[in-house]
Amino acid sequence: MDLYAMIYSSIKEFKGNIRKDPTTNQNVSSAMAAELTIVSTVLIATIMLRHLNIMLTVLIVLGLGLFLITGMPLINKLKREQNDSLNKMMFYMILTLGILVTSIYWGFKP
Amino acid sequence: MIEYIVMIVGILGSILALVQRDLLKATILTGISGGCIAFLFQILLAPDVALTQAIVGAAIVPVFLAIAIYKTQRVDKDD
Amino acid sequence: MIDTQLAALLSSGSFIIIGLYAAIFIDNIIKKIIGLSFIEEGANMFLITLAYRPDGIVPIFLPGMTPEWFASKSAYPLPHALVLTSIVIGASTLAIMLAIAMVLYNKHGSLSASVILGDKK
Amino acid sequence: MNDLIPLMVIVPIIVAILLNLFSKQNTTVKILSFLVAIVLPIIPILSNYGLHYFGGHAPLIDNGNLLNSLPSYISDGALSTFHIGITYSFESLQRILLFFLFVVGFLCILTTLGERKRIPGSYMFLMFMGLAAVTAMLLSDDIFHMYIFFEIAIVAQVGIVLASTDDLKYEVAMKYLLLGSVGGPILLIGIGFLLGLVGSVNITDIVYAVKNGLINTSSPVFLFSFGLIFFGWLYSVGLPPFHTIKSSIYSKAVPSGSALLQALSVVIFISLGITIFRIYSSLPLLEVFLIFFSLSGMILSLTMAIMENDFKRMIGFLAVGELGYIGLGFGIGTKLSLTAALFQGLNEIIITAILFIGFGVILYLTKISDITKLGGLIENNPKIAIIVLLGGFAMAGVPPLNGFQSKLMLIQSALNDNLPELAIIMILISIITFMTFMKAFHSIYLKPKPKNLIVEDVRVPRSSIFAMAVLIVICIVLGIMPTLVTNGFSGFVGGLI
Repeated sequence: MDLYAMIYSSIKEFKGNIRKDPTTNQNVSSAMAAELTIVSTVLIATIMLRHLNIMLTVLIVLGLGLFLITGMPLINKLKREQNDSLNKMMFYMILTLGILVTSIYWGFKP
Repeated sequence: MIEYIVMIVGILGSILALVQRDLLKATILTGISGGCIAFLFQILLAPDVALTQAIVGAAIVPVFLAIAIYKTQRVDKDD
Repeated sequence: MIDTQLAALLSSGSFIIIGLYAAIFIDNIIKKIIGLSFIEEGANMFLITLAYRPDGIVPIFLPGMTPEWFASKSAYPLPHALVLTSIVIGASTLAIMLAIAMVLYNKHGSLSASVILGDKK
Repeated sequence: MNDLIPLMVIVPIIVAILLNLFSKQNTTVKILSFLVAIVLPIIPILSNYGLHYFGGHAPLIDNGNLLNSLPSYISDGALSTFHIGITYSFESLQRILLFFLFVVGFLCILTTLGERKRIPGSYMFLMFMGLAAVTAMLLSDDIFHMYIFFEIAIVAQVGIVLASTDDLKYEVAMKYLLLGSVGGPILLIGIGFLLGLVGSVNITDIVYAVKNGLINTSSPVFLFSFGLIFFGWLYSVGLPPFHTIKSSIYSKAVPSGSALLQALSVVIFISLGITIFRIYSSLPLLEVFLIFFSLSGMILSLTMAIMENDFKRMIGFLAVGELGYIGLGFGIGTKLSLTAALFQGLNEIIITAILFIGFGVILYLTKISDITKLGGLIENNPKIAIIVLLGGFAMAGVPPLNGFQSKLMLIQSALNDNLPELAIIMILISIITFMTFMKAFHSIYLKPKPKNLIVEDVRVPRSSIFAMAVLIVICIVLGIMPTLVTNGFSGFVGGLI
């Protein structure tokens, strides 16, 4: 199944729950653009880890690339997680607070 | 000694306020825990703050909450 | 027996934890607002506890005290001034939230956060 | 004339209170708000650089008589240099940023005056209160004072959202306040930790204590305070995980209000960001955190913007995504990148105001915000279409507009700092921004007009066109002569590093 068909079917499934209007070409092409943006930017951003360790970076980029490409219609999952529900926002807020505080506390310790 | 009792009462009041199904009881418990905090401020050498907190925490906030509950519904149905 | 300052710090911490619990797990919006006001109170109490000094005196300079003795005994008054402002801000934010909650109740007929503040709402 | 410094905060507050008082009298509200809004940009131009001590409480070292009467452990130690009262500092950054903030504020107020027949005084109250709050945050050298005005700014923002006619305004405002009542106290606790370490809330004093080793910068308390203040900063500016709520705040307000909201957010971003940078620049992981959150903010909000069909929400996401550039500038942390970040912030205030006001005209004419139901509007008002197009070009960074200059500086600074990946991502993101903007532009203006689209036969308010024209002229002038502002910014940054 090529990328277009894959994204088309996933958008159709995603939109079916909410609205009735047809899934247009514009929807699919914008979702595809978003998909490619997210894969490419995340992979490029990961290369910045080379300042820490080069071998580790190679491994992480390869693993992450494989993971991103196999789980390809990512954008629907992302969109579902970033909806306007208060519970989701609260959850991610507390999660960020926890991660931030713990990683700072352990990460900076000399 | 008294301060430990006040602390425990304040924390218990706040926990109990959150498990009540009757929101008016929750409001009264909020007032109790606000008053306990005001008393603690007095013990922690801040009498001026204690005055403000006693007025705001033990009187104004419960009254606001009570007005809001009076205008909406008293029982938390979906818990 | 732990000393007063540590106990006060711990209890301010538990107020914050209770508030964070309420923020995530409690669905009724008025109770959520009550819980969030506990975070505010915990933060205020934390600041006041910072200013505390064991065996200290209230930071009011009375006649008959020498400045040196006062400086070595008094609690730190700066956080008190800060907390005064912070309490008032907390109360006013709470009032606004309650007002909006009342409007939302009239609109949706419910106080449940997942109903009135869910997706597509 | 140093006495003018506090006036920048006092005048808007007094006017706000007066407007609330005269809320019922329509003409008074109109005339008063117009006059004051036009006077406000003049104050930063006239006033001189310097410090203003509230209540005359200068540091002890400036007060010879008092200093000599004190015991030597105070007069010889670091305590004598500490600031006793609230201090406002007014430098080149504040002058430039406040001037443009007040100009944008004036144009937003003018647009509101043109679009509405009856102006409620309370709405004007909120606009002036928001302006006063962020001005105080930018001027203040006192972190607790910043927190107070930050809370006031949040309440003002919520009020601006509540003044709109959108169906979902109450829900969004409630969510913003609920999230804010976690974010605000967390910021306060972070300030409390700093206060416990240093004993002062003045930023200059804290920086002095950190630089001179008076406090242990690797102690858990200092690190904890960094985490909490950083979290409060994330909330205040709308980087992840707050980008969804921030963009929906923008999309629910009246368009001219959203333009002001974005200006307020940018100023809060810059003032708190500079504070964090000054205090915590010795921590090695600060850059990593800044770059991580800015990048994720840019990527997440842009991908959401592409998928969006509602143009208000789309512009909201784009505006939040653009904020990431400022964060990246702070994250790279060189002199050039900080200058570029401040310049980018200034450009963002102006460009997003153009887009919000320009798309607001569409909303004014059709009352529809779904781009699939719009089309062919270029026949109705080609002038506005061209101005909006120029605004989009400026946002995407097309020369010779101002967005190009600031993004070029950012990319250069990333390359100089051995981070070419960041440069590539910035270019990619600005291409995607342009694509998203063109998608909206095409479906609103160029696509054939749908049959059932009814355009109301009302004239576009002249004030909106005037506001957009002024903003686009500023864009072009800054694009051709960026040194007008970058010199001031780099002078400020030179004192920072």
